[in-house]
Amino acid sequence: MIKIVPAEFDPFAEVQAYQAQQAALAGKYGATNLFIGTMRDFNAGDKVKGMTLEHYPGMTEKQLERVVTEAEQRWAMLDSLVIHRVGDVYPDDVLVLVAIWSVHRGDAFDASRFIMEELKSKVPFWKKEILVDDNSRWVAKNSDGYL
Amino acid sequence: MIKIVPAEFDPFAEVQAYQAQQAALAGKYGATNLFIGTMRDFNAGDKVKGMTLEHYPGMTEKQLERVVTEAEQRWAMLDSLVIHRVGDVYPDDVLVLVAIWSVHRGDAFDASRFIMEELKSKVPFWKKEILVDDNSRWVAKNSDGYL
Amino acid sequence: MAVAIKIRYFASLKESLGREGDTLEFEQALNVAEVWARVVPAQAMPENTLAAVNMEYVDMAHPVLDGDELAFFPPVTGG
Amino acid sequence: MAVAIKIRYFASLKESLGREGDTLEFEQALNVAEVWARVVPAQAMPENTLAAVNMEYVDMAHPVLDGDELAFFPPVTGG
Repeated sequence: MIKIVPAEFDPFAEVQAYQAQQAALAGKYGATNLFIGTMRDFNAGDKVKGMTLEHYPGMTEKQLERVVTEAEQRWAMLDSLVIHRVGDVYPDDVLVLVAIWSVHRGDAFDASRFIMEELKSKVPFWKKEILVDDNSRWVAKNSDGYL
Repeated sequence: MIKIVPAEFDPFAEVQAYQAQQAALAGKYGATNLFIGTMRDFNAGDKVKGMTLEHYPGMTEKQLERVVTEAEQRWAMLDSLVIHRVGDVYPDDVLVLVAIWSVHRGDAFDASRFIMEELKSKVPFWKKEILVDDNSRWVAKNSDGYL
Repeated sequence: MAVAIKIRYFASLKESLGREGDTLEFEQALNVAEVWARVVPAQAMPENTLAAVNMEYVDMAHPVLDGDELAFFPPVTGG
Repeated sequence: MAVAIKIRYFASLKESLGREGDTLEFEQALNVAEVWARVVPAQAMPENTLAAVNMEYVDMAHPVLDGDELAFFPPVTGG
């Protein structure tokens, strides 16, 4: 399942609730990997007090679906849950959750990482940071998560 | 923190509680990775109804500490929580949790996977499976999580 | 035969252009780069600009057809 | 001078030997493999057996000293 949410969310509660609803998963998954991206109070050497996450409604969902489908084709995933926050966010807010259920651990690790890298490089979201002096700036580019 | 626990535990509640206590983490971590290993109701083609997890008290903790310290030396980790279950377990019970907090995602992914592989190959735990016909068997060897 | 398309801008591009989008009607066939030259004639397309037609990534030579939604935006920075 | 050590067995090894451990006193220096031969004389050490002295992994040629805790166990299968 893919969700774009405009308000704060608790990634642990989301995963618990989702998992509890998937009766078909019970007893079948040996591995679950959760990646959670959280807003820091600093970036590129500056203190950051807030951020606005813009997206392209329609295209964002379409591209996220494509990324998850590609992961499903490459790894033996039983299920997945991807949630991304949009709108105004503050330090310590969760920005993204990627959860994967699989029989074996290698698939959960690989698929989580693949989805995060694809999301960061191809899915239309843009971050504008508000610094403590109230100046704001667009984040220019995401770094490569393998470096 | 490392814990060996003889009773069922909720990995999400554990991570939430641990994270809430680590005041120094707030605003500093951008990435959290949780790997959760859960007991399946099948293995090697057979239905499994339960399992006993044996360990070597003292050595198990010592070797787990060594693994986490080695991960800390190799990656920029802010914090970690590793919990492993021992004793009698049943399908859907959580067997292991590895949670890593870091500034950037690459470190959280790499350190989680490293700790899981080291734990599976070097930390003294042994699984004895109880099949549905009440026969039991020791698991001979863990598979490589990269394959 | 006239072709009508909708153009959208996002993030820093939207801010620097001061608008969320444009509409354009034209007669002869145009590709993505040519549409930019028509709707933003005063400014060269910033390096690294990405383009999507109907919410799928395309390159700058991709032809634009009647009814298309063409979007221009900077590198994505989600996650 | 007599040397006294404690030997522990785990998992399938404990089950097949039918005991959790042994104690051994000896005069001349022994290594890990030689201790096995003394305490389990009827059975060759199973392939893949691991050994630890004082909770650190050692190889079979590792010398065993007075007061050591020596453990034998099969490949680990946790996680």
